[in-house]
Amino acid sequence: MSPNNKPKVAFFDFTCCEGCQLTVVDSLQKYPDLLDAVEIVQFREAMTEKGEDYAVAFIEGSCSRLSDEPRLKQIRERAAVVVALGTCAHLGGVNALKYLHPLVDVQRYVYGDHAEWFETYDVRPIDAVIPVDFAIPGCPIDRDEFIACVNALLLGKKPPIPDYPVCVDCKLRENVCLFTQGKVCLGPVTRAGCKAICPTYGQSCEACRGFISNPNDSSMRNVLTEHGLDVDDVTSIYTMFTTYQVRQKMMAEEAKSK
Amino acid sequence: MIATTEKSLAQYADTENHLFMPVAARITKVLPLTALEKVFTVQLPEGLSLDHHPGQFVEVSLLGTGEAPISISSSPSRSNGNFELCVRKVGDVTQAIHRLQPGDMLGVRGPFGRGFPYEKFRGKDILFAPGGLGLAPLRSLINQVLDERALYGRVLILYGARNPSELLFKDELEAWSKRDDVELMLTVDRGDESWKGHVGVITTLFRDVSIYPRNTIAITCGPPVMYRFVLMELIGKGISEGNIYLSLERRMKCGIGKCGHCQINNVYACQSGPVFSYPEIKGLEEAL
Amino acid sequence: MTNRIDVHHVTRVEGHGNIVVDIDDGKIKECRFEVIETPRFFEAMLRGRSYLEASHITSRICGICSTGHSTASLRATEKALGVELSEQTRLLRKLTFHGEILDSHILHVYMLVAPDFLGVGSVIPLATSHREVVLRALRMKKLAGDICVVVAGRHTHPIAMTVGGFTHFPSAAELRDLREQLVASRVDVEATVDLCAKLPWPRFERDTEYVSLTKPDEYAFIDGEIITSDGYRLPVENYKEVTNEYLVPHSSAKLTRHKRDSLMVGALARFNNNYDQLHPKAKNAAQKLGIKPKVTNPYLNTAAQVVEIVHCVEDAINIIDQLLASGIKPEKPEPVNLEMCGSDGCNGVGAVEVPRGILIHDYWIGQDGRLTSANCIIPTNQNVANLEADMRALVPLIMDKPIDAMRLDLEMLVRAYDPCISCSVHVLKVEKKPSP
Amino acid sequence: MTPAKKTDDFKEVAVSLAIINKQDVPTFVRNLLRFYRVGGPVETNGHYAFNTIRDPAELRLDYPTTILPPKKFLLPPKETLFEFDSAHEFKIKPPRLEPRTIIFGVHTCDLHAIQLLDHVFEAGHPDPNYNSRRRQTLIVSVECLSPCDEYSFCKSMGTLSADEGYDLHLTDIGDAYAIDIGTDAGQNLLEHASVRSETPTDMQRLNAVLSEKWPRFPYRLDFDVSDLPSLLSMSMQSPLWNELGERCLACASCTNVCPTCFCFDVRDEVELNLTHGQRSRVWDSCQLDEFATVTGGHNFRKSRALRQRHRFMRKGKYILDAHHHLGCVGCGRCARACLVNITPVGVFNELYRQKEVGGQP
Ligand SMILES: Cc1cc2nc3c(=O)[nH]c(=O)nc-3n(C[C@H](O)[C@H](O)[C@H](O)COP(=O)(O)OP(=O)(O)OC[C@H]3O[C@@H](n4cnc5c(N)ncnc54)[C@H](O)[C@@H]3O)c2cc1C
Ligand code: SF4
Ligand code: SF4
Ligand code: SF4
Repeated sequence: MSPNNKPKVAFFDFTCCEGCQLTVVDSLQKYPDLLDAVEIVQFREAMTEKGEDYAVAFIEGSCSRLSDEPRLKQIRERAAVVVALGTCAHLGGVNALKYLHPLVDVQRYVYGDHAEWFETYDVRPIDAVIPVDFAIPGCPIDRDEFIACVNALLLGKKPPIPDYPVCVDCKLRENVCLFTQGKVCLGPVTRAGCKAICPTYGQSCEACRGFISNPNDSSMRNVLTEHGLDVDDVTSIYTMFTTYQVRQKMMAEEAKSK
Repeated sequence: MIATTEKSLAQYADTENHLFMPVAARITKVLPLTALEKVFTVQLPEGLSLDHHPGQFVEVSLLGTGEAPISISSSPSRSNGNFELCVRKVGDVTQAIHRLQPGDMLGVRGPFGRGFPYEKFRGKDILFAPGGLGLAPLRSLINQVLDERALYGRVLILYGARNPSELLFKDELEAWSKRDDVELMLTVDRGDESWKGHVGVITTLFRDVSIYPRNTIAITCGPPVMYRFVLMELIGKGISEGNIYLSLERRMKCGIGKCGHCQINNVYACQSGPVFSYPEIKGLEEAL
Repeated sequence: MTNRIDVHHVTRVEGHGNIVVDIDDGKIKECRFEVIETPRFFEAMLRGRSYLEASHITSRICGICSTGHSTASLRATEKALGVELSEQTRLLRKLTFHGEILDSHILHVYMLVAPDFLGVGSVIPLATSHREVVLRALRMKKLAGDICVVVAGRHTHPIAMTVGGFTHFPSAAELRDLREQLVASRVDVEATVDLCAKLPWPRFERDTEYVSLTKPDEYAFIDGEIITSDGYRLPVENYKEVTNEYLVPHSSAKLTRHKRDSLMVGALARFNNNYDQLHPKAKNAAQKLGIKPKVTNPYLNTAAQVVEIVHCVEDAINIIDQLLASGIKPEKPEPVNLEMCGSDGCNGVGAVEVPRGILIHDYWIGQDGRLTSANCIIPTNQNVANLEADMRALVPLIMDKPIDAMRLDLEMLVRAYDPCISCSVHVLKVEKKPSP
Repeated sequence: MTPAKKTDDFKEVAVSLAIINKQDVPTFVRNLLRFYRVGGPVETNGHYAFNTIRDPAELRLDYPTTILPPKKFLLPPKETLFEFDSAHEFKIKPPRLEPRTIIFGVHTCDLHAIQLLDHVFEAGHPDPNYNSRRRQTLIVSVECLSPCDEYSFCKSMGTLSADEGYDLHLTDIGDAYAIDIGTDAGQNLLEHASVRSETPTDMQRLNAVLSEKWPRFPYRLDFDVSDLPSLLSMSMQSPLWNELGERCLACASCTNVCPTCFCFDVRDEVELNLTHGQRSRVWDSCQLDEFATVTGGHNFRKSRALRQRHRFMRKGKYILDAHHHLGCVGCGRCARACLVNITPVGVFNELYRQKEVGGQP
């Protein structure tokens, strides 16, 4: 805590679109008190000042190269609390989609013959590099949930990230289920907290917030197939944001079967 | 707002539409027991009394943090206008309670649930078998019984904890062990250098006790895994099922039989329990 | 005198960039702007994904212009698959696009540029010293965001936009409410113009080739042709003639050039090329700000953004009026016909003007509805070479200043370009492959 | 118009009736809007929801069913239990009183559900929050003349009609509604309406409508509903629960849309200044992992199979035992909402079949 008793917080970004930091800036529209509740000492997207003394570090973005690791470790050493902000930091997010193709192939495809100029390695969520105290999920994060998490930090509580599926919120919003409109949806296995915003706006939930801790995957897959998806489609929808997790799981299963 | 003549907290809540609104009570004393547990002595505002039964619980809250059901650990016989809560720090509310100091306020609702029908125990031998934090609710009854000691037969306490440092109320254990009208046996799952006593899970204590089953009431409370094993021992000793009482833990939100979390099949633990006689729950699939 | 200016991780820009200027004995040895954002390989990630997912994936290229990426992506797909859009879809797309332009420009003007003129490091101290200004910025930004929320669900990573139309429609009540707020915001818009009219823009002129989209009937944001201030005009499908992407080792972004060594895209280019089509109120604002085409001072890119703020607010009001007049219909998205693709797959190029300039998505889609190749050209890349040229021209003029002042001038120049670096490291595929 | 039946006078059997022409309903509602918050079925995005009515034209009394039941006006998905001004000093304020409300257009299944809720919240410790809201609420129900869709099974559950629980009850008799006046409060509402006394033709039409409607509704349970509690008590060990557990997604849609589910969670929220805030209750579901989990991770209903069993036991037995009303009113909402086709009719009939085949389910 700083002398004025406000916790010092810092924001850092790695490989991402910076939409989550932008959402933090936008949260000020509804919660101007945020600036009175915490002291922001570093936020590259919005400020020049750089303080290196902080208690809470919000990290946005995935780790996508070896040279990012020391910086992450340094943040971990300095901060009492490290929060993964948004899907890229939390799960790897869309950045991990490139796993679907072998890495070298991807590099060549984009950089042609100069691939070796640009360092990259298997994209990973932040907690694959340093211990993370908790994650605020979402691509992008939900501003109300972000504030609720800051609030919990101030109170010394666990952040109020739900462990129930998106369908709960979707029903409370009285949406017509997408499955009855001839579409598909990952709501039943995805962690809620986004107010079921995608189904509410007529699009399938793509699991940007990751899965609940105890999803019924096989039943979900059956439902998707019954609604006309083939195996490729199911893989496709399951991997939009969670390629890293799906791949980890596959590798673990492979290792187990050996 | 609060009447000057003494009124029970429960009456107050009912008449003032205060069912969900906690009454602010003051902490007068904080006594650390172990690394995880502390005992808080709490005083209700003037004019209100708790009027509880041993085995009942209160909903304790900190505004902004939340609410948690906590057993009343002191006995009605020692109320003195105060009551005691033994709180283990495990999550949001309990951690926040642990940060409180004497003089701080704490929200209280209750007392809730059905306690022990201890009037019925009079003239009987009583065997207490608490495990771990299970001593907190049983202590209320133990001290009640000890304060009217003459009304009961033998008092046996078989108490088990995971290791010596997790034994609760060590001072009282010490005092009980010195009384010749209390038979206290302690055990720990894992001992340490200084531990000279019994080592093993609580059920291993039963081998060494002889009781007169027809006149014995047995009472147990502890972690979920414990009940089945203790019950086997008790029934093995010949204690009739109707003389066995258990205090059960469940998730709870309201304390008044509405929120649904504490349901054991068709029974609300917060209303019909947390204290049950064994026959009452024997037919309930979800009880143990 | 030896001076080296190394600004690592330029702040108050979207994404990561370094400025490196090395001056030895009054001579410039080095002068570069390095894009150091981690490469992201979006084009490669798109391969094999369904055409329906493309806009959801590419919106994640950039949180600031995600509506722009979505729109460019949808246009590429729609052109490839021959999808015709309804008038309502066009209007709704334009409306939410305006929301994003406003959001981004307001962020840039108030939170990223204004602190420089007010001598502070960020908008945070302004919250105390210039509370009214900050509140106004937040108010305007909220309205911009609300436009996107009403039309597409959210600004960053819009939801309701899909190939051929929308999956959700605003109600008339929501639109009326937006309109009211837009009308009320004219006061804030005017205050913004007045504030910027007073700012002491640094003096610096360097002519370059200004490149933008253009349309016969409106100030172009979505679709149109490519036009340059040097008199070239070409269909967007020929974008490569203009962009000529090339790689340099110090930057993970790809650079572009046309006929000259560099070119400039963005608000200033649009202003220079399409001035006539601005809303009359926007032209008035330009007059107040003291700019008219052709503006060759890159610092004035920010002033051109202010002009566009006026234009977008007024045009948004017009669009809402049109939508309300015809009534919102819950149209099903236009169907696609994958058969059309043939065995070679089909190709479409979507071009839009995002806040920072022309954005192009170029897709090949196979008969199975999956992308076989993709190419994205991002505006910041197009500007990097121009920015470096500006820096080389500027440094001799400011060489005598103390190093801190020099650094500030250079940082301000970078910020004037409003570079969106996270976008720019998308990276391009060198050649187009028809599907096998 | 015959005089209103007195709520406290059980002997009087004469039904008090009035007739309102359909074209006069909007004016009635408009008049009510001056004094009440009116909730009723409106069309939103191609389906129906009970919403607060702003314009009488929105009210759609011919709606088939809604995703959420009208319960949301009495037990809102999120409800303030109390507010506090200073967390440390325990300055607590009771929740703000909500406006007087009329729920318009309640189907009889939902009416039965509300009667159950009334009992639940009155029994034992009366719930001050529910009760104060309930006292502020009047109910105008409508008679169902054809099934909502293939999912409803109200006839099997005995909820296809209701003779109490409403203040006014409307039956569509063509170009008018016959209004059954249930209470004095209902009678008073009619002061805002232009109604007339019933004519013999009205009565004929009413009788015809009411007798013609029954055959339109199928019985969907294969046994009589009075056997449901005993069937369930014999079914604790049925293999069906495990089958359901494998399919169930534990998405809680079934309980969230149910008019009789009332379990809740309690949460505290506080503003960033950490002083002002509120404690609220929010709908919870026994189908979710956390529902019966205590700190330390022990879950008393860990498997989805046990949770489904608990749900159906509550619906068909536990709630009846405790509150004298069945916990399922046959509205079919959960069946409509379930992605893996777990439905009360399917489950109950399967248990019955197992019992018939095996003697024991
Ligand atoms: C009848 C009864 C008596 C109890 N007596 C005591 C006691 O004397 N001393 C003591 O330390 N603990 C006691 N407990 C357990 C205590 O209630 C929980 O440890 C406490 O609720 C955890 O809350 P938390 O906020 O600290 O933890 P978190 O993990 O943050 O809990 C989150 C929420 O889950 C619910 N919850 C989690 N675990 C339990 C639980 N075991 N019981 C009820 N709700 C739970 C609560 O609603 C809580 O608010 C008792 C529980 C019951 C049911
Ligand atoms: S639309 Fe998706 S989130 Fe909503 S209920 Fe259906 S499956 Fe669940
Ligand atoms: S609905 Fe699904 S994809 Fe959409 S924001 Fe929520 S979790 Fe993410
Ligand atoms: S269990 Fe299903 S059918 Fe029965 S009342 Fe609830 S939602 Fe309706």
